[in-house]
Amino acid sequence: MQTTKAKSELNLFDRVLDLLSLKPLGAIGLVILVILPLVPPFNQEYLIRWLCAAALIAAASVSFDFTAGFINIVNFGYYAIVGLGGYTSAILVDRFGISPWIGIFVGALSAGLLGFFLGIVTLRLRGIFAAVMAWFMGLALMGLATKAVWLTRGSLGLRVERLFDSPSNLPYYYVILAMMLVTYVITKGVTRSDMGLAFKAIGQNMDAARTSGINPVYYRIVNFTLSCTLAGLLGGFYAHYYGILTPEMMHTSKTVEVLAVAYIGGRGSLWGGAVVAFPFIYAMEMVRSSLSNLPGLNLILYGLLLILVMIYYSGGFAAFFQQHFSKPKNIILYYLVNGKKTA
Amino acid sequence: MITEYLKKLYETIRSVAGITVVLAIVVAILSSIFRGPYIIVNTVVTGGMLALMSIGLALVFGVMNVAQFAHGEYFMIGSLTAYYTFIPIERYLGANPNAALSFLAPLVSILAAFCMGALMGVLSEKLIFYNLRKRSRTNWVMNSFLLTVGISVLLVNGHQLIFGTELKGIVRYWTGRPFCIMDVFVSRDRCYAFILSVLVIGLFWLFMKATRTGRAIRAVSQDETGAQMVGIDLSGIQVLTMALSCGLAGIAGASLLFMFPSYPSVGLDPLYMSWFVIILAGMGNVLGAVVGAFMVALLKVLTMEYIGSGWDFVVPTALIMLILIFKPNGIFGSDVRGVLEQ
Amino acid sequence: MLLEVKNLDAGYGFLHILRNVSLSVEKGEYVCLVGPNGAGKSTTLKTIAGLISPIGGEVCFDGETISGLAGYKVARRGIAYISEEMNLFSNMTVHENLLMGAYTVRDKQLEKNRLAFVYALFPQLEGRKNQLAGTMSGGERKMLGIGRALMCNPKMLLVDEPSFGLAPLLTEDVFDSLDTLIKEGGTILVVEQNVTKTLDVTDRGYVLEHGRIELEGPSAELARDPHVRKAFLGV
Amino acid sequence: MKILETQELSKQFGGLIAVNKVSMHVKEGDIVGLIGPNGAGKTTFLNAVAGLNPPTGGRVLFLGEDTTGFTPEKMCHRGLSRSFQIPRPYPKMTALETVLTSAIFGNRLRKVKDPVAHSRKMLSFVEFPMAEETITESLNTLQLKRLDLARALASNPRLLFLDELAAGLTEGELGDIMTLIRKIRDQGITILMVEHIMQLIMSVCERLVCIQFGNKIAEGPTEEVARDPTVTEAYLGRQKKKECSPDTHAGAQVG
Repeated sequence: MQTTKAKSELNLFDRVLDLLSLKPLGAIGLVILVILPLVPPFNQEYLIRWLCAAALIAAASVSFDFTAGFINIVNFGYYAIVGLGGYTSAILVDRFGISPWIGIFVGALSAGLLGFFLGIVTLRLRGIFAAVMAWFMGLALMGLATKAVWLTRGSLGLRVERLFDSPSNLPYYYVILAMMLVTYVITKGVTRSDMGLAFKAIGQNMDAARTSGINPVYYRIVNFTLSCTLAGLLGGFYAHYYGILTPEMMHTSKTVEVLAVAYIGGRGSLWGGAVVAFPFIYAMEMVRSSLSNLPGLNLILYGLLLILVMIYYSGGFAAFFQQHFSKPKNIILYYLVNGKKTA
Repeated sequence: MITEYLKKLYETIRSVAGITVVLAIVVAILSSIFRGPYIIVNTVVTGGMLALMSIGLALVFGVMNVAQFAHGEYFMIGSLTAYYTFIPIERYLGANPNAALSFLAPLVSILAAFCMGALMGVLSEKLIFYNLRKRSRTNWVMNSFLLTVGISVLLVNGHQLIFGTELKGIVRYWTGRPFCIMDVFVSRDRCYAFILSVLVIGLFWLFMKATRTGRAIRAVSQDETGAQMVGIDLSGIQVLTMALSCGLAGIAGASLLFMFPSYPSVGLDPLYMSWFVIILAGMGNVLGAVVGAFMVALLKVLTMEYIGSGWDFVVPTALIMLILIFKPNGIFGSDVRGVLEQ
Repeated sequence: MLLEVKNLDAGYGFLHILRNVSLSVEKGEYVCLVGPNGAGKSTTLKTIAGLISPIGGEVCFDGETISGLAGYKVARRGIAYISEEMNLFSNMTVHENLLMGAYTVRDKQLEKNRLAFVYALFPQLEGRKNQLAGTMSGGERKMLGIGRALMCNPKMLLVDEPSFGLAPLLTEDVFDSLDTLIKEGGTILVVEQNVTKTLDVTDRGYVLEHGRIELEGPSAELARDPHVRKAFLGV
Repeated sequence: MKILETQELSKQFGGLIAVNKVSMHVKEGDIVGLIGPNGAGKTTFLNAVAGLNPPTGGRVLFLGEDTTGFTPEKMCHRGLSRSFQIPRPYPKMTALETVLTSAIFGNRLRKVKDPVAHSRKMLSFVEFPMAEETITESLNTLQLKRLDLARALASNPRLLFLDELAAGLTEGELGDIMTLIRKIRDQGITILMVEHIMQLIMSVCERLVCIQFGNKIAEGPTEEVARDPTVTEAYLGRQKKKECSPDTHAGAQVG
């Protein structure tokens, strides 16, 4: 929406930030995430492992929110699509011996293809029906992964070649962090363009959008395809990071985890989920490891938080932030939160 | 007169619903002839329990527009309650045998499960749906659906936290030799479970058709404003509906305890199956759900028979997706207004 | 005074429709509320019936304040509201619909009496006792709607657009039945866009425009008023 | 020149015929009013022409082209725009974004150079009283109506449908709306409006089409239609006193 003239007045740093759709505060957060695993006490392997899990959930919640928060369709089979990407990549690497780095992208493509298909079949369906459709699609995929033993080894689990030879988690962390950034930059870039306006319009009022000349078919398919491609990419990482794939990873409860993070972070914000994921996953893992005599407590907190946010604060963390921190009086703080004024 | 009836019957059969039902019956009979009567017996026994689950689901959707994701969890609560009621009684019976009590014990457990399920239903309505309804009704179907997702997570892990993950099951409710029906041996438990489900569905039907409150529930599902106009207390009916629906799921869970031992996520399979049923039959269509339950049961049994166990999940799912694409209203049609628009 | 509305303000959400509306209905009176479409007539009735909660003002019925009560509580006090689209239970039979109307009546004998009364008033309904309400024609639905409202022996009827979607001949029929009710001692507040007809049959009327009461008086006087003609046809 | 013409246009929902073989036309530069009692099928007619609910019979000719059954987005690109009876624009968007959707996507064929500037122009054209960053959820009726109008205008339509633009407005606001409608027409935009408020119809419209029970019962210059006895009857009810009741009863039972 900014004119090109305003853009050229920015200095290089701000221009890069603008290109990445990041505010200065976001950039600082990113830098912190980059150096975090290098400083004690975070440099322990199990803590880096948590960081990896958090970054994965963060990235997933961003691409999940790209569909749920904009065109208002909750993709309930999200993690099954992640799983499809993972399995495709893993099988290709296993059978044909190609590099995992290529496998990940082929996996993403296959997931994107499914997303395209899903976009077409859910075209006539609205709201809950589309969600149920995606849900069953996910269940069917999981069933297939369980039963096609010759291909996936079923519930025995498929061993997958890892991306790096070293047992350290650090390189994986940087890979997933980069993927998270890519996911965010792509989705944010798309939603900042005209297309984002079209997504929001068909999500909020289909009739008005259509009489304004927006073709819902096209935008829905584009949205699903993109979101699922990104999901497939993350699936590839999942496969080559954990080194083993079981059909259980495609389970609805995994989608619920992503959904909870995305909604607690704030629907339609994209960044909310990514920001919330890190402290959230850390807190959950802390609860799980320190209160191991109380199994499931962390997930109870999950459910409780989701319910509370849904009822009492439907905007989530992003809305909270917008309301209380987005307009500080201090110039420096204002710059940090909102970036350089471009208009 | 008779020709008129025949004509009407013919018209009904010619509709999509009629064709499907007739087809299902024909398939059931044919496969029983080729493979053995156990197919019909299995279908009927599975279908009865599935029907209990599905009518609860359909009811809540019809009356409150809530698409329950947590329905399986009430099944789980039912089985858990039955387990913790039945075990002490059985232990007591081991010490002091008593014929009358041993006959009553399963019934007491199932009744307890119904009450517990109903109680949890009331709690979820009072604590959760009521609050959401009060705060915002925009995008209600989707938001309430996500709330039930939260409830599901809560209950599953609550079970794990309090009772652990181990299987809590019993061998049988009723002692005695299995019955022999059509050359198939059917355990007493299965038989009684079926009889119980028929009984409960019958009672439920009677309640909905003949009592004042039952009529009020139906009225609310057909027109909320109209119901208020004739003096029906909406929130009371909503609480009652939730209690009934969850109680029915509880009964299903309790009476199948010998098949599905209670553990945290035991409700998932029944949940999926009952969702298949209501998508197949049309969301919110209670009578359709009963018929649909037997059809889904048949589909499941046939898939296991002809394709192999484990595929009983994939094949119905694929079919349901086709139904969603081509007939999102279900084959018996959805009674709920405005679902497609939301 | 059976029904008294004092300085009522109401609307849907932030859509403010009624502004300072005051009206009253005596027992046994036949009062109409006329006005162009979108003036807020239906909103007035819905607010009295408790389906919309008022923003300001007060509604008194039988000496007690009923504004702010939930719809079902208002219904139980004896105000029967008949909406434009009837809100029938379309998958129930005519008979079941009527029984639903008597939901608040606990007395079986009274219920029977009311049923007989309604069937006497609308003989067509008795012939179609077992038909589903959703399959009936517009006129029959209207009669069923009125019949259902009468089942609880209401102290007062609020009728929203009895002619809505009806051919003129059927409209006459519906008005005839309202007339009968008045003769038997009923109280009716009717909202109508068919002005001449309404002013012809009612005792007293209010003219509502842009959410305000513009005129009030005996119906015969209102019918002669040049402003009324202007409001409806702009001539 | 006829900008819009319908030939025996029908719309049926199940067994209910909401619009029954309505033939009418709108000339370029006109302001035409579509009137009729509640539930007569006016909005259904607009939806059938605009493609939101495609017609079940008859033809629609828009700018000389057969557009029967076109999707609303296609109609929008051809130059037909509409405002909604109950404006429910995008609740979570700002006012500017709402208008932008139309400015960007409604002008696919005649691209607008600077959609933001164009949208701002539209907002000031309809005299939208609030800041452009206001979230639409927090607007009141009049503001929403103006915003919806700006949205409809931003796609540079040749023909504009106004669906009960004045419903729910006070008398004072009515005058503003009248001025606004005339201002839109002076931009060269033809208007077909569904309206109930006769005051507005009489002062703004040049021609009227009246429908009742889905049938067209009158069409012509405003004064003529307003004097038409069938129209008067549809609005005011029958003037004559009650006739012999046996007849009415017989009729009712048949119907």
